[in-house]
Amino acid sequence: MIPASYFFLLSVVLFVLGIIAFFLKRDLITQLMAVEIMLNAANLAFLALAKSSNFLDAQVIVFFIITVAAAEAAIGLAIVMLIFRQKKSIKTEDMRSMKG
Amino acid sequence: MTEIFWLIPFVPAASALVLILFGRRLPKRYVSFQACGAVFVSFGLAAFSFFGLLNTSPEHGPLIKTLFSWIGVGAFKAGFSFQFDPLSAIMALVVTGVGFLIHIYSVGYMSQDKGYTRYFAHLNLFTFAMLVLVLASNMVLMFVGWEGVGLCSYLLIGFWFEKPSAAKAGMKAFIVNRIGDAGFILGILFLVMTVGSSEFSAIAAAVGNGLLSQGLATLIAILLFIGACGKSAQLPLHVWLPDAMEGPTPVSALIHAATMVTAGVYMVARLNVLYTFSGTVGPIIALVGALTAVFAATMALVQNDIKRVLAYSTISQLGYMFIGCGVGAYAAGIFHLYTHAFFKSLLFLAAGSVIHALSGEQDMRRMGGLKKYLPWTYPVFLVGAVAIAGVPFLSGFFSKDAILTRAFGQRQYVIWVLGLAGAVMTAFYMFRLIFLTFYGVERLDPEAKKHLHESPKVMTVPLAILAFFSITAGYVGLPAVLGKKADVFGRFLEPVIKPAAEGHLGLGTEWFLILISVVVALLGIFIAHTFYLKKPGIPHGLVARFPRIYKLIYNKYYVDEIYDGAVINPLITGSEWIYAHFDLKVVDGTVNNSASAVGFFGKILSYLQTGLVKDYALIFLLGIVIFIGVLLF
Amino acid sequence: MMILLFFVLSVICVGSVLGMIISKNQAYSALFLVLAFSCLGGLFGMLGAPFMAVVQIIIYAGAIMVLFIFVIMMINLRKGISPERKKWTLAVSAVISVVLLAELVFAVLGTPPMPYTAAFSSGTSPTDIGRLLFTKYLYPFEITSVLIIAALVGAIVLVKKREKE
Amino acid sequence: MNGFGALAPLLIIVGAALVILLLDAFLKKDNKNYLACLSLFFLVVCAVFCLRSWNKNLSYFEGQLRLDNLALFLAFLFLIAVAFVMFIGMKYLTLQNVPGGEFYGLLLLALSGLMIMTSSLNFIVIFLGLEVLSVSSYALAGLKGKDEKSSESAIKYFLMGSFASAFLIFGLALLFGTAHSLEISAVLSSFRANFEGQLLGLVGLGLVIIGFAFKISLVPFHMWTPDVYEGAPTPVTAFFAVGPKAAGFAVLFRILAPYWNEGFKSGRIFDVLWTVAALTMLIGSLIGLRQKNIKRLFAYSSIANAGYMLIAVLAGDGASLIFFLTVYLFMGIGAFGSLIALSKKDREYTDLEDFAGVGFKYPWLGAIFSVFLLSLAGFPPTGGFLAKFYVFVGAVRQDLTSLVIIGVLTSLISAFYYLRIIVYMYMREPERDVDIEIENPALFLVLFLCLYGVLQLGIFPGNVLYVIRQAAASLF
Repeated sequence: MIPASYFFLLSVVLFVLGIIAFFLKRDLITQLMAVEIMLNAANLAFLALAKSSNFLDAQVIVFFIITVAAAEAAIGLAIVMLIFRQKKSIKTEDMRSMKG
Repeated sequence: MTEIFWLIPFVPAASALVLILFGRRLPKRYVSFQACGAVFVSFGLAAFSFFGLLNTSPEHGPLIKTLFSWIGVGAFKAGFSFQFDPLSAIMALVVTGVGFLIHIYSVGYMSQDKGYTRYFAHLNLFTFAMLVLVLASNMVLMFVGWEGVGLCSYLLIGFWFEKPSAAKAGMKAFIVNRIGDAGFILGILFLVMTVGSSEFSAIAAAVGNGLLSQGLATLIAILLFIGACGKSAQLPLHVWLPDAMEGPTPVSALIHAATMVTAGVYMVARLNVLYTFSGTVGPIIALVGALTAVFAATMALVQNDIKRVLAYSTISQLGYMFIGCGVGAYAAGIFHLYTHAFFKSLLFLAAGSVIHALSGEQDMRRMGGLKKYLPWTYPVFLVGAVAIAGVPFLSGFFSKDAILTRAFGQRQYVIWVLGLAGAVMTAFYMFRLIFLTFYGVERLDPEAKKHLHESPKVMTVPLAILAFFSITAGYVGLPAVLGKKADVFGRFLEPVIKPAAEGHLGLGTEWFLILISVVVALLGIFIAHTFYLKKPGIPHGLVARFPRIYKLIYNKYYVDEIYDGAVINPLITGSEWIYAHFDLKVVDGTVNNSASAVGFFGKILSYLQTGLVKDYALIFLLGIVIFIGVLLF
Repeated sequence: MMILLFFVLSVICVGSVLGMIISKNQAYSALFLVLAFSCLGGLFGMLGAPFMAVVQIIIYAGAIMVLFIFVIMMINLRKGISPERKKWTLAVSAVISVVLLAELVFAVLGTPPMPYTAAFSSGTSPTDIGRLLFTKYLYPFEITSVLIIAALVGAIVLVKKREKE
Repeated sequence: MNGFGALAPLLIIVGAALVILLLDAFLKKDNKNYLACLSLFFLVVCAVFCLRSWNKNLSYFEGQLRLDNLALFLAFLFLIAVAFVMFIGMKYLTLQNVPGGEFYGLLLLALSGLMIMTSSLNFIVIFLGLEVLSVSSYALAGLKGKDEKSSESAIKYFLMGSFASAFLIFGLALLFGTAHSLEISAVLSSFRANFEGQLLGLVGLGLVIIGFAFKISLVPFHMWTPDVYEGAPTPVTAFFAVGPKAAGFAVLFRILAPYWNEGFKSGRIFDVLWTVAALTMLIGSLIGLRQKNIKRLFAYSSIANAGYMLIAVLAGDGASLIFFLTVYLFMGIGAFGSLIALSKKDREYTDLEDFAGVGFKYPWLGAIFSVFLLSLAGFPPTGGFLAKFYVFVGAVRQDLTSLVIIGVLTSLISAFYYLRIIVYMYMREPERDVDIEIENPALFLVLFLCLYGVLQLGIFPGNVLYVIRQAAASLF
């Protein structure tokens, strides 16, 4: 049996990789993907940490989180489409008409 | 019927509301009628309640009218309640009385201004706020008025917003007052925390039964005094008042001379129990007051703008009031506040009349010889000047003398000497002003001379009334040498301000002090006379016709020259130096710099707001890392 | 044996995330991500949650990532977008991320393993999950329906072309 | 277990949202005002249900839905807020080309999210409510079709929001791992039982707090606020300023107040939040000084106000927190409503310069707006003064004196920028040609109601305070 902490460590690594991806990428879509990675890492953390106790509850919660991720992806992609239609660009650094 | 006093503030409030909302549609005559009428009604109510108060015995305690209970946090409660006792009665009478005259005067002064209605709306609003301040029965409600008068003052300083200097002055007044207000609100918070109430009666009770430790009392007293410094323009928070002269002159008279700036003095006197109890704060106040009195007087010596002279003079006189509070002569301080309200508003209004006559000229170097053109303004101005200079038998003499005598009696000799020095200078700069303005050579702008005219009746009549009170107002508070019962004013205030133990001064000493005061006042006038009136005229006229006599006089003047060189010139140069290097650079600079420093931080911080989501996320992440780091280590 | 599988899956997972980061083409990124999520599904299975594994692969790899690919196709950028070049942002974000990693690892190491208590509901079959979903977690489940409505309405209103345009 | 009654308010709102969306889709009327009236009807019905549940402590779903007095009072506030926002938006929608049906529908969905968040003590429910709120908010922010700023604000809000959500979920995972439950009470008791081994749980709690700190824009998680506030349609901005903020603070308070009571008041979380409060007040008031765009300025103002509210949370002073939120509702919507009044077809006037001389051109608008500004600046006797006063008094009692000093100073700084608007309105000649469509009865009705609220709460707060105390007492 593999210790649950391995899974947790993996989830931490994935989470941080997701953060790094968020900063490294310059287009909205892949930044959105980066956030998805973070959410997935969190899911893994949920399951890993609850392995020894109420694992079933954790699964249900992960189920909810996947739903949330789907909803966020839908709305996020819609906004990206909107932006693209207006600016013909999805680079993050083009979104800076408001500042200060 | 005795409780009708709570209506006093609301009459001007209603008037202000009507003027703000419907003002544009109202005819000008009606606006003036309503604005002045409202204040007059208030005055009538105040007078009515005042006489009611005279007829009730002091044992009844103050009249308190709670309109409704306002704030309740746990055990702490503050009602929306007004209090009418001798102190607030005097303040209310001064505010409404002087305020009414100034309203009337404004009808003439502002008649050509396009912001006429706006002006009266603000003036009414100010009267309301000021009345709330003086009638409030607890600190929180007092703070309501306190902020209200500040707001109105700020708006009225910037009344002529076309002038950038006016807008800037408004800002400055605002910033400096905010510093004071911070102290004030913190003081209230501490009071609420320790006493559990902010009612004046409860504060007095807390001091009485030892609920308040002396250390805390001192802290609260100092915090509140910071607030008073801001509002009453004491060192080093005085910088806003001279600039506040950018507002219309009647506003300067009402807000920046007679009423609002005295709020700090009123507050200290109102909390006299607390201040007496704290012990150590008194001398601090006296010292600040004395330094301010002298410092501002030196500033007044070298100003050329007629209103700025009066502004510095106001600061200086406020210093005297604080000396009074600081040495425990709260009644004397209030007495000076009361007389000062008459003569200083008289001076301001008369100065306004001069400015009005000269089509807006404020520089005394372009005045002179106006005596014959302004047959009404000149005499009343003179009365005001004599009163403030401390010439016997006029109001200013009695009140200033009461304060200085008390300072001497408390063995605060340093304070006393500083006060005397201020008094000399007061007489000097006032008469310098008189001589430069009304006597001597005409240095008028030819254009202004064409339009030169005496002000209309609506302006001169209020001046005459104020002049009358400047002469007579002092007779309610005669010095103790004239008999124990002479000080009607002080005895009237006794329910609020417990008189300190009877003066230790013998009759002789007291007469001596009075004599010194008189000498000092006359000395100041004499110096100004020789300096600004006699000397310039002599060389030209006399030299040609009476060479020998001239020689004689010249010799006499030789003495004068020594005197000048040794005393007066250094004083003037010194004042100029202080004005240029300390007042303008250090104090003013500090205020400006702190404002720009705040702005600078804002600028730096707003650079972080780059508009890039990634940068936002970076700062977000940084926050998380620090947060978690602190949790872990 | 199991441990080997774990390492293989996690290496593929991390590797494909890195691939997603490195690739300039968004479509490749998306495909990398599909791979990563599928591996995660495998890991869920290894943890003893077969239902979650299936859900992960169907919903994430299947539905959500397909949505991404649709959008990528619609936008259809000719040229890929290279990664961030601003050194400052890169350096700072890298340092902070590493610090965060260190902190989380430190927190894990500093926490003793949780004592096992048998009092919790057990079972891993889809039936158990279903039962739990409609009893204890009925309320959250209902809320997700509201959430999906909101997302639906929001997405439609943002993307649909107005008549007036 | 009083069953269905507890669910009724929520059902009504969600049902209303569906009805509105369907009606809009099928009737295709050009004038959408009937939708606002219909929504108002539902809101009133919901309010009646809330009123009837007062003091009954209804709960459902094994306590996952709990209509205690706090939840009811907040629900009531949200209902008022949403009704106000709908009415100030009515004309704005046609003037600025915002799709009406979706605006009302999404607003109602967001409202349901707020109510879900505040009526539960279970993290997973709270989180889902937050997501319902967030998802509808993202869409609302981008609702102003052709305006690039609007969609930019949507994407910024979305990116930052989902980034923050990821941390929140990760935090929940950590909490769940240590406490084996996501009931707030269970989480807190796990801290009590086993504080030594709680590093992971502590980090989890920290991340969860950060997730909510994002929503209520505490520094340094506030960066999105000005941009989103500036770009979003103004009625939506008004909603953002009051709704999510109130809900976020309520949740934070539900977590932290028991936590302080457990004796963690000297703990690290307290210290960090202390600093956060100070920074929030400072940043909000300092950067606000430089703003020329009023919507941005109000964004910074709302950041600064979040700082004051956080003081109340730190002091564990529920009553003054709720009072502050209540007052903030009226003055916030009032202020944004006044901004909305200053607009015409396809044009909004939001620059400071545009306000020059407005006070004379539109005396009523000017006067009302001034009252809201004075209230925001904390001038007595408006509600804004009392709100701050209560918070400060409560905090001084809890030995948070230095925080109070910072609060007093920053509120003095921020008063400067509020007053500057008044100065522009009354002390400047108009420099630009600002002609607005002043004919807007719905908006002015709301403005008067807000004015009434601000003055009522400032002068006669007694009754409301009484109710608020009951609400705050239901926490423990």
